[in-house]
Amino acid sequence: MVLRLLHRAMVFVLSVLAASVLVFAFMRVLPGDPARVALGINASDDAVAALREQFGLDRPVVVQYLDWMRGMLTLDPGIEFISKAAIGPQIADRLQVTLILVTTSMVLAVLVAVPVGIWMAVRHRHVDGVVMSAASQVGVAIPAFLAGIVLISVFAVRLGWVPSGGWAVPAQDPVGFLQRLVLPSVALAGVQAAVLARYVRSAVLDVLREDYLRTARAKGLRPVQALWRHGLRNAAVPVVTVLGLQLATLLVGAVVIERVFVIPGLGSLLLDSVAQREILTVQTVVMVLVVATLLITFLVDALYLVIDPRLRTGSR
Amino acid sequence: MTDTPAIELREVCRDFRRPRTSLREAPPVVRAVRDVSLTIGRGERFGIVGESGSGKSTLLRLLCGLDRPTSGEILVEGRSIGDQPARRLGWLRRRLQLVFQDPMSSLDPRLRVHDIIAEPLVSQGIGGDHADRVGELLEQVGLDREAARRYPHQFSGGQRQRISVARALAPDPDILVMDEPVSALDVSVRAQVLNLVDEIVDGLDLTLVFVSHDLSVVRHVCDRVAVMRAGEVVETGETERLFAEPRHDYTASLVAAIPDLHTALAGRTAQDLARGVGPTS
Amino acid sequence: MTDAGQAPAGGSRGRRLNPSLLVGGAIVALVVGLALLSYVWTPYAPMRVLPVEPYQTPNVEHWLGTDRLRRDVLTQILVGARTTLFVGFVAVGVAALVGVPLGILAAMSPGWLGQLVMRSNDVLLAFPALLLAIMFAALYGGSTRVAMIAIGIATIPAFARITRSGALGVMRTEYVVAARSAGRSPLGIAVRHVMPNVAGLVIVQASVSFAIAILAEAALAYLGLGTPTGQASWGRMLYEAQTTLRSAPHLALIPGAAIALSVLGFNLFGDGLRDWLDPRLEDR
Amino acid sequence: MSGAGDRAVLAVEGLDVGTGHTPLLHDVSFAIGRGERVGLIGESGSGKSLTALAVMGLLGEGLHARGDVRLSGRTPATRNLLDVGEREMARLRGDAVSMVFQEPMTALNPTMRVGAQVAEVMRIHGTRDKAGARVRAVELLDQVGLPDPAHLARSYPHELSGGQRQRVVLAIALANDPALLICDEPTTALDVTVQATVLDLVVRGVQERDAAMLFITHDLAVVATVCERVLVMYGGRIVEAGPVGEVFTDPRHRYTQGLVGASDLAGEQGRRGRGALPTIPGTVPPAGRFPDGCVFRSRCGHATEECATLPGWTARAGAEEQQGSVPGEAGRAAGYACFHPAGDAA
Amino acid sequence: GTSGSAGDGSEEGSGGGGSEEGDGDAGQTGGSASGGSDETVRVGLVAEPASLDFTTTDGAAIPQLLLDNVYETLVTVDVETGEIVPALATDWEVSEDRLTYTFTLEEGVTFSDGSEFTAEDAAFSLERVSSDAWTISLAAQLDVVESVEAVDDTTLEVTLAQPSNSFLYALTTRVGAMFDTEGVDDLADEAIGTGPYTFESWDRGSMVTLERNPDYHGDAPYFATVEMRYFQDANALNNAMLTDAIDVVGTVQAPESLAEFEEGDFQIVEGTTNGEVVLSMNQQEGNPLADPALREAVRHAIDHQSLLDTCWAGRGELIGSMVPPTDPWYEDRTGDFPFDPARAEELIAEAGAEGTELRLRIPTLPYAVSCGTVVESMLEDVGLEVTIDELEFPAAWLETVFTNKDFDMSIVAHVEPRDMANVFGSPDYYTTYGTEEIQTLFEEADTGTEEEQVTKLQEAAALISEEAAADFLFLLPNLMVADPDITGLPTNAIKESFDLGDLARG
Ligand SMILES: Nc1ncnc2c1ncn2[C@@H]1O[C@H](COP(=O)(O)OP(=O)(O)OP(=O)(O)O)[C@@H](O)[C@H]1O
Ligand SMILES: Nc1ncnc2c1ncn2[C@@H]1O[C@H](COP(=O)(O)OP(=O)(O)OP(=O)(O)O)[C@@H](O)[C@H]1O
Ligand SMILES: [Mg+2]
Ligand SMILES: [Mg+2]
Repeated sequence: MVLRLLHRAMVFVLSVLAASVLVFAFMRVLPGDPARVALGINASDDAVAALREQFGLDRPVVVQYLDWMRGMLTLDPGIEFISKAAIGPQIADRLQVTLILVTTSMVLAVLVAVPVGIWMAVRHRHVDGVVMSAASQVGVAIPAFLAGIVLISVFAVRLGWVPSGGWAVPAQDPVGFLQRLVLPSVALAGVQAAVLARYVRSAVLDVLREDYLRTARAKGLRPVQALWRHGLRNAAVPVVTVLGLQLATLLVGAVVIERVFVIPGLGSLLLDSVAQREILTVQTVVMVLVVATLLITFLVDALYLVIDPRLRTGSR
Repeated sequence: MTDTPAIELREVCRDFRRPRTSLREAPPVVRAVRDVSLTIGRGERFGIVGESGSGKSTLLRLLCGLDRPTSGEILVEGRSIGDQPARRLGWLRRRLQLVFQDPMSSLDPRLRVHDIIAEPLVSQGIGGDHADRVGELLEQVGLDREAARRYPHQFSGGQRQRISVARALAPDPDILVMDEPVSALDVSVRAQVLNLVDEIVDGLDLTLVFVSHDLSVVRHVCDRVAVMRAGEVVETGETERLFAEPRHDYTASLVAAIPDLHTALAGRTAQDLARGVGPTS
Repeated sequence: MTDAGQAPAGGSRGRRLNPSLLVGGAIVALVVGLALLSYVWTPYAPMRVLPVEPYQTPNVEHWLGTDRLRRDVLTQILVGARTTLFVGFVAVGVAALVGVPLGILAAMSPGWLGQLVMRSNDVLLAFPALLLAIMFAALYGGSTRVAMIAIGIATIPAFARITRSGALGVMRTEYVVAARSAGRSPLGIAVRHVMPNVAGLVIVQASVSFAIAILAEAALAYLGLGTPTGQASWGRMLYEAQTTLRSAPHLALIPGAAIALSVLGFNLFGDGLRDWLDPRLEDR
Repeated sequence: MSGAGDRAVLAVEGLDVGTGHTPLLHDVSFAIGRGERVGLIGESGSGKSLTALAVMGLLGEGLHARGDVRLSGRTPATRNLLDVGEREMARLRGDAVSMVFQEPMTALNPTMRVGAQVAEVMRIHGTRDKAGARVRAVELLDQVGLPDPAHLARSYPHELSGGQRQRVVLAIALANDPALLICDEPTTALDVTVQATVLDLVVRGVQERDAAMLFITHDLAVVATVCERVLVMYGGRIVEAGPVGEVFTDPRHRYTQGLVGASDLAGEQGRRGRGALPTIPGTVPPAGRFPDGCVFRSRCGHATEECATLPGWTARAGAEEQQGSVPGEAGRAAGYACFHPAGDAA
Repeated sequence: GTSGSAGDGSEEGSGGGGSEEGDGDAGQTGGSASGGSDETVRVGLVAEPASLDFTTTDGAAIPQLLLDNVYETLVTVDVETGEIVPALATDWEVSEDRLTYTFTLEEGVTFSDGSEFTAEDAAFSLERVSSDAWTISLAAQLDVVESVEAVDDTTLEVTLAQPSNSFLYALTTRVGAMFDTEGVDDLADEAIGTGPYTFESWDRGSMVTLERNPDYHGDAPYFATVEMRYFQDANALNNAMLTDAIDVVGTVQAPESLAEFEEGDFQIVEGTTNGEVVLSMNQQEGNPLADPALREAVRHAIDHQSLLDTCWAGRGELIGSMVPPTDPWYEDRTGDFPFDPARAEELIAEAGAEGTELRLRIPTLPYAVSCGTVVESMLEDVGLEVTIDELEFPAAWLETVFTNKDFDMSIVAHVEPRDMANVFGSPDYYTTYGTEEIQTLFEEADTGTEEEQVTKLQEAAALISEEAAADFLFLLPNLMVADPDITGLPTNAIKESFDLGDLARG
């Protein structure tokens, strides 16, 4: 088990390295010179060249890469070209916002999706199960941003219950924070819950067909008890996989909702930095997102070991 | 040349490496086949029995050139197959053919019976009128020529096993290797397939290598038997001799554990089976 | 003893069509039909600014009304179906063309090569469509092509994974061993046996990916990274309708419904197909 | 009902099972007395498992059972189990009646330690407290011949071999000393030597508890070894029943005759000469495609027009004498349903 | 505020008519003179600045935020009349040869860090523009300055290399911003100026907060705090206004949404700007639009009124050339190329250019996207083939269109004031016009007398229009939405700044 974890950890580190090279290389081929963008329309080539030098863009690519990696490792990726703002704290701030949003909606989604999914599976031959299943299919089909726009239109603009967007720091303005969290979380969670519920349903349906569930019933457990005691843990593996994937995609995917609700999250930082050609910020944000995703994959893998003892031994 | 054995194994070993379980220890090795030496004569009906995991299938894969021995030498009709790349084993494919256990999974569900049976011919570039050959083979295994146009799922287990046999016979092999060909079949169908095997081996003068964990079946089909345990051949001998007076303890316990209709009716109980009390006692 | 005796009854051909498949298929057919129709007939020239009033609600002349720029909405929906399908096809095509061979390669090469393929696949998995699209859009500007390719690349891992697991199953079957012993080359096995037998899985994945691609395209259009102006796209229409959401809600609702409906259609179709192809569901 | 009825642990009368469109079991009737071991044989798809599941009340969704199933032992056989609610049925399962399934590899929950899985069945029925159940679980594992049971109880199923797992399943089934044990091909997936031990354990387990047993298999030799009486099933019907010795040495139904012939590889005098084995032509039709009348007539060499009507149950000659041990519906204990029985035709 | 003091003695430097407008101005801002509340006003805008340093970072967002609010200039523009009026300089004199400008600076002005504003600082600020410290291209506007001298604490003398009419005007823009000699170390994050507001904080990604400058030399602004809140798109901005999350929409980016505000309890302010929406045409050798006939056809093909109605909800003004009505040399040129599709088709036929494919490469900006669609439609109506590419603004658009000139047509609004010479004065500029004739005209306009400036620029504008150097779609309106009780909104956005000094509630 330890060995397997070690192995996964090694894969994680290698993946991060590979991803970092990819990201870095990609950023170097971006057209749109950050120096040119900073200097504007009429800048002379000399001025641009001078600024490139100041930004360190004229150094050999390998040096730039190593420098960046060192910056990443020391959690100080440097300062932005144009705004001169330190990148690290900026990302930390934005990441915090995105994480709050994403985890809140994931928690919401799980709270809704798991019971609903189980219900749909258990009652898959009954009218209520079928109706719920159809509803979840429709839920999956609705773009999150459309949901967001409609929510704003109804609950913020028409009813005026909550603000239409923005963000508040929880420590300073807890009420405002919660008010602003509600709609975006619901918009994100709604769609995620629909997707997740479908996976829960199919995982539970799979488990319901397993022999050991029949054994459990032969022991004298009623169907729901059997599912509860023997089924759910086994259904958890595929669900956790999906959850991990969802969480990972949501880190970036939240950008759409961040846009709709004017939330200063990591995704909007990425979009803004791309627009400004703040290469260093872009590649660092991308890297943070990628590392987070890989980390989630790694954690999900570790979680498997907890859930499923079969995976703990060397063989699969 | 006629006295070269059909198959000869010389101290054949096959190890599988398992994933590491600890950093300090070397990765564990499963010795699926160890030091097996066997000679199977031409026209012989040779059985291999052994419990699950004893290495029977691994041994067969080695025989058929589908896998490489870790050490040792395998000769088929006097030619070594151990050191040749898979591409150069065309001659082996022509001489030796395989029939598998599972009638559901041994035929590609997406291919028509014709394509399945013609596959060895096509793959080995054997010319001639395939359609005709396939029809001939189908008749040989007791199926309709019409069957060529259908898909495997349209046949029952026994019929599918016949199709497998037809495929094996397509390149006109000298050696037929069967891995548990009847263990997935119902008794009534099993009898049909066993009769077919009998008929074909006799009719075409084939060498038969027959693997099974069901000793009664091996006893019915084979002249000579090798008993495997944990990758080793513990005993080889004439079938009747081996059943009547097993020399190795393991063989004895294996034989004793076989439930048998007649001895059971004569009063042999489950306890007797488990204790290895033979039919005679 | 297995269910060998049941074989004649089984097989995918004899299976009953399920409602998901029928409803999904109908919706997919409708969308495809609309897209095809738009090649031969649209009520007005596509994307043309007309000398009519803007913001018309559905009426006799303009069945779905007109938008802010005085364009006919129905025309845009029809032509937009084309874009939607095109994005889906290319994205799914790219993903399948790369992902399926990769998955098969990974399944058929047990050693380091297979490992490498799957690990690279996992790295790719860390770049969701949106992230790739943002990166590509920075490179080439937002366009339908960027959206398609980004979505396509991001979908590769899904195909590689599903193909690999399917191909691993196929590789374990005895008919593959039989083919090897019949003398088939690995490439021959891949083409003749593995591909046809994972095709079902791939088609199901394609249908589901198609739905995801439609949603991704809409999201990209919303961020201004997708289909540019001048081309009809449902995502784009939705995006443009936002500022008049309350004064002319139909401009948002119509493309929104079109997106949701086709996503629903492809999802249902994929689900239905999965059930239809899954023999386990047959006897229960 | 005769007085012997009290001795019947399980009495099944006129059991029909089917889906909405397809009938799968027809008029299945049999009874098993206390301490009696009854085999149920037949080819794949003949309805053996359905019979067992119907008795357990574990038929899959979409299957309906009609008829009369009564279980006595601990509880008096006053109620038809098919009418009993799920809650009450659950109380019986694992307690008064328990079951061992075919696939040891999948019958255990992979994420739960085996000791806990054994203990659970006692906790469910409240036969032991928590600690007691744990101790008893180890005892049971010991009883089914597992080495180092205390340690083994802490293993997960995947750490055990197939034979060991099947013993764990058996331990679960025997934990609450059931009045009836149903085994559905418990040894089909096992090696001969392991099969021998498991069969021995099964027989000992039921003998010690004086429990009734329904043993499903397709292996005639196993039935002959384990059971006293045998039911032969084909096409969802019981076509022949009787004491093992009689049925196998002197089969009456043409199907039984074919089955015995085809499975007798060794012949009476050891290895058969290389003559052809007797076979049953054709294959078992899929569910719902069996012919009317005698279900076997589509494969029977002796079938006549008469066979298009349902053959009645003919009691075997001398069945009355054996009636003593066999409770319930007289006549069904030993007999056959065939117009042209073997023996008569000769 | 700056324009509040405009009425006092500004006659010296600018043309006549200033006082009349100045009165109106003063009257309008009367509310703010009442001296300050502790209220906060929240202004919603769309483009967040990338940095606080407009000396090294281009873009309109920074001066919009800081100029006139935090940094002040010596002179400024009256937004009503377009005239130059005093700011930090109470007075200025121009020498006979029009080479020497002597500014008299206001006394008792302090920077927000407490140090005093003197001619020293002014000289420092202006000299700095010509140094390496300023890297943006606009710094070239002061290339004409030969020397700057602080005569005494309140007198500054600037000497030009040659007479320049645009010099004084340039001083009203960001290049004229007055910095503290000690306050330029960290311009990206810190802004030290003399304006009515001081820079307080910047919450990146959402807002910048300005606080009232307690030591402001002019009338204290009404609002104690100004929050400039930035939104990524028009819709979010509108929603914020509708839900009262902001008090003012600084610039309405989607005029079609005004309908929503007209129904509610809001005031809508409509003024004018310097933003000419230019349909540029690449007339470099080898490009289809190098043919003047085709360019003329394009101009004839466009129905400007209909275009304005469709893509900008009819808000804005039609202009036929590169001059907004607030510039002194404005002439109505909308009649130069009337909408005449028949004539356009004729011209195309004559040029043999039927079905010519034109790449319309537009930036991802709301007006450009809307207009692009309409222009495409109109040009296709007369038989041209137009394909639209949307290029991400600024980076991709700058690279492709601006730097590489890889386009046939583009649409962008030029919002800098008095930028005709800038935009059409060089063949290297992306407009690819800049004929020698026009260059001479611009030269003469800048060095000549003020009257000459007006006539020469009128000639230039006419020439640009007649040669169809580009098409001028319309002049962007300055659209604002605000709570009904907000006063002092800068109706016309003809300066680089968004002047907050006069904002008040009540
Ligand atoms: N590819 C492989 N990798 C690792 N171990 C293997 C591999 N193939 C077989 N083994 C191991 O080798 C041993 C022998 O396996 P083999 O399949 O030959 O047994 P068998 O006698 O055919 O069993 P069965 O009766 O179940 O078919 C087993 O322990 C198995 O786990
Ligand atoms: N839920 C179901 N719906 C429809 N048909 C079913 C269902 N369950 C079982 N059957 C059919 O009923 C018939 C009898 O099934 P059953 O499982 O009892 O056979 P069996 O005798 O146990 O066979 P085996 O030896 O293969 O276990 C089969 O043809 C099977 O296909
Ligand atoms: Mg069964
Ligand atoms: Mg301008």
